[in-house]
Amino acid sequence: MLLEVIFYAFASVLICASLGVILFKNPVYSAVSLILAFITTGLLWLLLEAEFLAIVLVLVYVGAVMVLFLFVIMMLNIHAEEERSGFTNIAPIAIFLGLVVAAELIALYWIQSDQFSGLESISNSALSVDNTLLLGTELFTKYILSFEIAGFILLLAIIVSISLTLRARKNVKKQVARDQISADPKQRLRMVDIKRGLD
Amino acid sequence: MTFHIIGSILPEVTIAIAICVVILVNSLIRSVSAAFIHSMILFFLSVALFLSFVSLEIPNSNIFNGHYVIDSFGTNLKIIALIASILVHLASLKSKNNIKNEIFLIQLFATLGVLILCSAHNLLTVYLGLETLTLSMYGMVASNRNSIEATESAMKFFILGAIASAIFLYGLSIVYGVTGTLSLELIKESNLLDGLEMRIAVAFIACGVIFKFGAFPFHSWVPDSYQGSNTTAAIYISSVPKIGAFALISRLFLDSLNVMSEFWSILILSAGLLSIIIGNLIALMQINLRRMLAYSAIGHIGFVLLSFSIVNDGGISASMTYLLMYILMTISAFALIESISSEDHQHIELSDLKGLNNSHPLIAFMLLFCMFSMVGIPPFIGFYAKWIVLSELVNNGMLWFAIVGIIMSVIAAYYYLRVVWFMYFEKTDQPIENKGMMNTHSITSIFVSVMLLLIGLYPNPIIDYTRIIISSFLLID
Amino acid sequence: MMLEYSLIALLSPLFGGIMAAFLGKSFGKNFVNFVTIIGVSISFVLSCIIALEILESSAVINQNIYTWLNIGDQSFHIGLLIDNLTASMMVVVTFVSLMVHVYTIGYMYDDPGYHRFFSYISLFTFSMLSLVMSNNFLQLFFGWEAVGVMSYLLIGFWYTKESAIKANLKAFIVNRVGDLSLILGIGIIFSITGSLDYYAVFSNSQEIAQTELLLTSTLTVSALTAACILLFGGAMGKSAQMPLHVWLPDSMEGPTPISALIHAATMVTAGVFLLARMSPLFELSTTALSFVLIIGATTALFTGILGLIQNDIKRVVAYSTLSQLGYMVAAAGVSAYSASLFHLMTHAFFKALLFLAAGSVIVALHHEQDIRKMGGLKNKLPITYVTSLIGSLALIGFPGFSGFFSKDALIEAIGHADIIGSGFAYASVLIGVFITALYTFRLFFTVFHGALDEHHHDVKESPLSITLPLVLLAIPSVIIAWPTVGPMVFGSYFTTAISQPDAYQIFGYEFTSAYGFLIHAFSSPVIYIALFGVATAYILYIQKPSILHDETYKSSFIYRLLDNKYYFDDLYENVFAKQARNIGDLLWKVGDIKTIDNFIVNGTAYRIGNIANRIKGIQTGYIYHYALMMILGLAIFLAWTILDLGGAS
Amino acid sequence: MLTLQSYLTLSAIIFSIGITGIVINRKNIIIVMMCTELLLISVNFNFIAFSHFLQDLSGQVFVFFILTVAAAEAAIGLAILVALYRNKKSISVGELNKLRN
Amino acid sequence: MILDLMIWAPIISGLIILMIGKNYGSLSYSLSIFSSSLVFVISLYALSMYDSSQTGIQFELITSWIERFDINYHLGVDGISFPLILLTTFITPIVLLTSRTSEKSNLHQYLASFLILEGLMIGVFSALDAFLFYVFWEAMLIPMFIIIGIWGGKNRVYATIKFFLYTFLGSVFMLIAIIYLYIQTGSYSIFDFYNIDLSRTEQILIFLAFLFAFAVKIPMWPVHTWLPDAHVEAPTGGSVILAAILLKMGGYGLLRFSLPITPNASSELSMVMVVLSLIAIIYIGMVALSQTDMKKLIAYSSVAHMGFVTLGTFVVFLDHEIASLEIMNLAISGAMIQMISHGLISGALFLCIGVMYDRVHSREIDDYGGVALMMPRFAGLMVFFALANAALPGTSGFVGEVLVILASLKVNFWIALLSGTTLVIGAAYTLWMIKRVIFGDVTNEKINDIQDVSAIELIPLMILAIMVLAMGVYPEPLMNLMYVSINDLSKLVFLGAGI
Repeated sequence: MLLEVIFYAFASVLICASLGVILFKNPVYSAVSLILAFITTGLLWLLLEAEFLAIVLVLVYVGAVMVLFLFVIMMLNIHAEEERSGFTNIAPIAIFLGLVVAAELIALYWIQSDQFSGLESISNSALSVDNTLLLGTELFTKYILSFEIAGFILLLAIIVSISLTLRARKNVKKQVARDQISADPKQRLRMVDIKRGLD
Repeated sequence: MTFHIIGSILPEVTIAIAICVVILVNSLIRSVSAAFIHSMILFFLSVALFLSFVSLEIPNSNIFNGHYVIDSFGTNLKIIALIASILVHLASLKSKNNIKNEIFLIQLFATLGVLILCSAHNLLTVYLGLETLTLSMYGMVASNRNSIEATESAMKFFILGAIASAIFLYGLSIVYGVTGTLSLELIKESNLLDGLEMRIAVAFIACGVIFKFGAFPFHSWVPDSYQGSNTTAAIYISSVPKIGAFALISRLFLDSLNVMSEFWSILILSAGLLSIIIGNLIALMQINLRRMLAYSAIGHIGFVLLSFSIVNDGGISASMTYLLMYILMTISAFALIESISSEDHQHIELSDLKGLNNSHPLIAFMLLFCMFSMVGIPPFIGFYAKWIVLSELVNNGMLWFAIVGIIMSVIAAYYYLRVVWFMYFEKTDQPIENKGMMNTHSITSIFVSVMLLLIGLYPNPIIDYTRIIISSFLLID
Repeated sequence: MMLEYSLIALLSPLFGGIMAAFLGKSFGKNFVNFVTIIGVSISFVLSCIIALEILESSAVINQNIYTWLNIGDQSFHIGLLIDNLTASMMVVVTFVSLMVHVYTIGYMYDDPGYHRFFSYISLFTFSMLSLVMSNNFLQLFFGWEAVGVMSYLLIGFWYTKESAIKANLKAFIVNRVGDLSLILGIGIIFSITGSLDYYAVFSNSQEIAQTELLLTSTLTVSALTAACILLFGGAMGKSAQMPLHVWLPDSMEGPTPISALIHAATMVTAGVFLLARMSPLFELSTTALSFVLIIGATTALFTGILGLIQNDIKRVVAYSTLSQLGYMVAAAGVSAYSASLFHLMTHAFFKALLFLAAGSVIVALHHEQDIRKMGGLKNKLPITYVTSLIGSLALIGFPGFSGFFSKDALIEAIGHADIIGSGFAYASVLIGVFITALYTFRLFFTVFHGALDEHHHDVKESPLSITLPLVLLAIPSVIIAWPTVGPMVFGSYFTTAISQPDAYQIFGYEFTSAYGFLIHAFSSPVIYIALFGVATAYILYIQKPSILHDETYKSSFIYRLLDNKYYFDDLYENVFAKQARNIGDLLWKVGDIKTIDNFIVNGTAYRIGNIANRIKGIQTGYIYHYALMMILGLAIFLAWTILDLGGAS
Repeated sequence: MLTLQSYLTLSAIIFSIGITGIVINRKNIIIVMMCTELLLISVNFNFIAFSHFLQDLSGQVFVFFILTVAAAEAAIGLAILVALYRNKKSISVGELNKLRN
Repeated sequence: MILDLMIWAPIISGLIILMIGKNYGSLSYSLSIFSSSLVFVISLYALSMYDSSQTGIQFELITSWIERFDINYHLGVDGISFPLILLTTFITPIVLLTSRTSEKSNLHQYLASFLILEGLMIGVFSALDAFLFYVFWEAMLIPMFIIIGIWGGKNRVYATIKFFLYTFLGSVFMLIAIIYLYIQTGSYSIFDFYNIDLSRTEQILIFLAFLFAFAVKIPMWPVHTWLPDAHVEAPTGGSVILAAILLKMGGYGLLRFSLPITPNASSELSMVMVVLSLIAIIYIGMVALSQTDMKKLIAYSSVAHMGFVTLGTFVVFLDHEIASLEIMNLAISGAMIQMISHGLISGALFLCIGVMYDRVHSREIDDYGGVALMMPRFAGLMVFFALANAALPGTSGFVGEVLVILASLKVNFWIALLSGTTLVIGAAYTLWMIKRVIFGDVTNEKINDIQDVSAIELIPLMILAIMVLAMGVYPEPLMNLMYVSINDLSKLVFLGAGI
């Protein structure tokens, strides 16, 4: 019963937070809503005994990704654009379609489903005993290939991000270590004979 | 055992090594010439191609706990993908437009993604391969980062891609929920298929797959990204990723979810048919050459999907034949366009082609080949592609789809002919400057275009090849 | 030997014509004269030899030269049939042609198209010979059209003259209407007998007669009647029978020699020849014969009347030709083919004579053709005057002249006939005799008598090359009938070639000799009618010309009707020709351009473009539209999942 | 009673909100990108719920990778966004329409 | 082998000219003349080898091409295709010979297009594999598209695209039909198609699919409207090839495909075909009357004349009780001869118009008048061809039409009558044009200083004139070449249609 209360409470918060993401005019508020949504999600995941992922979600998403989002929002000074915001002319259709998709999915899950119904939440499941260990073991044995591929994906992300955003500003003074090291005194210093003046 | 595993994935490993080497060389050696990087990439691609040929000998096996499968189907697709990559690379060697080498690096990532997709045998691997490909495509499209068009199209592509990937994942999650496994092998053997839940899953997955192909109604990214990106990226995204998508659809739908073919074939069919209609109709109205080619690509992909929805070895191999021939044509078209475009003239409008016959007769002639091939006029390969698809459609009682397809291809002829019209029939005061020199790039483009004719005169190899691949794939699994 | 002779007779004018056409310009006039006249002379001499030979041995040559086309069992040949009919036609044709060749030397002396003209008339001679010498329908049609073409080219000889090229187009097209009929007639015969050779067809004529031709699923006609009427349709075109006569007067736009050769003596009589040739068929169908008779008689009368008011010297003669052709056709209509052919022969001589005489007058007056500007030329042009008089007398059938015998014989024949329409025909031809005399002598008196026009004081008699043919033609115009009327009309001369009732039994039972015929004629009204006509002409044009200057006469309905030639030209030009073009224009502009091209073809393209234009609107560039499209796709896929459920499970 | 369906329903709702959010607002792209994160949450929710009810760990592994990839994706997306902003000085959805037919 | 040579020699020499010809205009001109004449000589050699008394295919050549679908590179000729090949090899050198008289940019491309086109056309006529046939059939569109588009008149782009799309749309249905037949028989060989049993609906649909392709090509009313445009805009050589050979492919297709494969449908739909043919003959004839553009007039006259081909092909089926092998032979012979003859005559007329166009730069009839005064030799030839066009006996134009009329007369009097009206209408429009162009007085100053034809213009016209005359005076050799095959075809069709 308690679990149910928790579930419905957090579920409501999650839904509200999600709506907040899409409805707030100010992107900063949206981002904060999203953070709220992530935290709520993490909590709900705890109910499902995915402790490691719940933590990861909060740490990685709230701690890194959302900070990145906010950082970008701040950097680009986006809220100046606020007066342009508002709903698109197709918003009613979109909302209708969103409702349709939701209705279709829910209807399918509840009315027609025979595979998903009747499954109740399992307490004390095996997964929760040492979730992190289990996950780690899986990851480095069975899923080693995926792990490697994910590594490449991250590498790709690095390269793409850098190549898109890195730029050498012209009027900024910067230190180039390589140039400093490779500096040759012979070329730097030129001995010149200066004739005495006032001759 | 370990060696066996590594031996089986040597092509992928080669590409991975190539990536690392290129990164290192690029960042460590200060004044590395672009030509060196190009040759290196080409070298690695060729090695990977060679290794793929070698790994054809390897018996079918599941490796990495069944996450990865080595079979002739996958290997052959890899070979095709690698050949296409090499061609793309050669075709974009003009490189004045690509000052930075990153795009070639990103292309290597994409190729890696395609290779993974060819062999992936687990939903997770499939997803990761797909994302490798998709993310690198975003990077490619955006690589011309100082252009508004490029970044805008990349942004759109990114958003739509993210949505598509989420939809795809949603489908995968349901598959997982129903079957309790991520392994395609086990999914196939599961007896829970063709329930309602699986249908939802298939509907979601189909969206993702169709997005990857760039077919209607998930096509919107195609024209924008073709137009916005530079030609090097455009050549790539118009060709190699389609092989990945083909691998994806074959592995997921054809193989694992074969039981549900009756259901998904309808989805694929409707997307294909609508793509043919919508793509060709919109292409009629384009004046930007790249955008026109993009819509024409949507039309062509429509044929691929239409044929795929037949779901028997004839139909699938026809589909694959069409795909291969389409890739050849599109590489050729883009390469030719690239060879006449200069730095200050990236976006080729149709009117830029005026008087091409007088300034570049050979290029014009090859582009003529290419356009007639796309129309589907013999003896160019485009005709055999259309014909083989139509044959299969008629053979499977889908006469009306064949008729719709063929009528649309007649309509499509108009815009292809318009290219010829501008090249040959119009005169201009400001012809495109003829640099006169034959560089590697023009040689490649001409080579590909001549292939259009030669394969057209003797299309046997491709037809037989795809047939063998597909039959073996359908038989073994 | 005969066969070789015939071949040479046939081909020598062709050779001459080709030589003149290709080499004439470079080798000069003398060369042209030489080759063409030699060609025709050879032809004439050989024709005479053949005619004599046939007369003696009454042998018939029927020989295929080569197979034109062979489709399985169905063969089409080119061949020669030389019998009495052919031989006499050959003589007439080559003789007149020869005369015209000679005449042309003088007449066309300073024309820039000199060699072209000679080439044309030689080729025409060849065409005409191939027509008459044919042994099958197909070759007949060849010749038939070939003479049409030569006529076309010759009428339009002065091609810069608008009226000439208008006339030749008209002639060709009107003739084509007849030719269409002819080819259909031939086709019917072919479809029944499976052959086009005369003899093969004639021997199967009973079969044709018994076959019914389905016009609609219920309505049938006798194939024979249909075929005969259609064949006669061809003759109507070529022999200018009403209502296809309109081209002949206009054809006078051509040079006079060809009016004499083609439009008087030879080509226009091809229709009569055809009737005679087809007599074995026509004899089996009285319906067709009646049709022929009525058309012929109508033409004879009504075109003659038109001749009364014409003022162009050549047109008067042309209408006279029409009328005389009507006589011949009418005679054929009562099965009196021999009389018809006999008239054809005599008419060829005296009408050629009249035309050439008219040409002589025209040349003398420096190409003046209007008779109102002529008069009193009797003394200025003595030879022309005398020969014209001979020709005129022959034309009206003055006793003793050749025309008398032929005309009298055929009127006699018509008078004795009892098929449908014979009464009408008889009345027509009798009135026609009066009319003929009237217009002939109207012309004669107006041109040669009366006051000399002041402009023409310096006229001189034409040169020898013109007068010689006049004289040479005048001779047969007078005497040719005397020795020939007996064998040709009443005797058995034509019996091998023509299938007709024995003329002797029908109307010639009183015939004893030419002289006797002459005497006998005085007991019939024909001569008196003719003389009455001459007298009327004398009164109207010499004694009291003022009668015709009465205004009421000019404004009368009849005069207007005649002046407008019964409105046939108006009908054809303003109704048929104009409407055909209007309809063509309508079909083109409304049918082709508007409906098919603009509505269906370009319209489809336009509509596709329209649709495409609308559809391209979905690609707005706005990301939320794109996303919406994707979601829509997803929603539809999901909906399909639900909807398909019923079917699947 | 917390059944699987409850979780799935929640996830479906989030999913729908996410996709609706992408379409309805014409504010800046960054919100659209946040909406895609919502979509991923819902997918992850699905996986974890299934993983729990099936007592199978691979779902969680999958989620782990999704999180990784999503982070990479976010990085790339934001990089593109920055590049776009530099060129265009705007990231408004409504102004992103230079490329169209 | 000899057919191979005839197909590929011109194509290869065309490609060579294309590659090297840019800077060697006169060399490529001579080379093109040489190679096309060579092909003509080869075809004459083939003619001497051809045994016209033998039934079936000669010079047959089968090589496997696409094994999976049992497609063969199967060539061969019989009496129906061989004359058309001869026509092709005969007309092409003539066209190439005249191609230099008018100044052209990129002459080498022009010549190359024609040479390639020649090879493809011969390919169409000699292909015995339906797939191969289709390949040649479609490939032919490319050079023609280029020819009209580059060297055409003012409105060339519209005309050439219309031409292309029209014909392309027509032929795709044929492709579907061929595929369907393949699925039924498992072979692409045309002769295997002959032996197939099809239901009534199938036959009709296949017939219509083929018909659409061929009707556009012939062209039949109402899908003829591309032709006037294409003809008007095409350069002289293009018009000649179009009229002389391309249109014949439709007729050839009907004989090669429609009749033997779908005899029942042919017979069942013969009424439609006959009516369409009669419309072509009469309606189009009337339309031709009101043209003011010479090329358009001749183009419409082509449609009308080709009406005889379709009439001859189908008229025999109208009445099964009357139908006989003899009538069919007669009608088909007429259709075949009409095709050859029309090829010569309309080709010649287009050449004539080209000659005038080069001098006056106008195709409007009203701009002319009195050409005969300035160009007597030319005028003579033009009048001759015009008369031939009006089906004058003694010229080839007559033979085909009279045979068709005779055959239709055996079937139905009214059809013969209606088709016979062409004698009048055809004469009217052709000679009316002659009257206004060749005859009359000079009204346009430009006419005043034009020169008569030069030798290089005269020779092709003379050759054509001689051919037209020879075929008119003695068509038997040609008939002899065709008869056996026509008879075989008739028998086959009769057997199939159960008559």
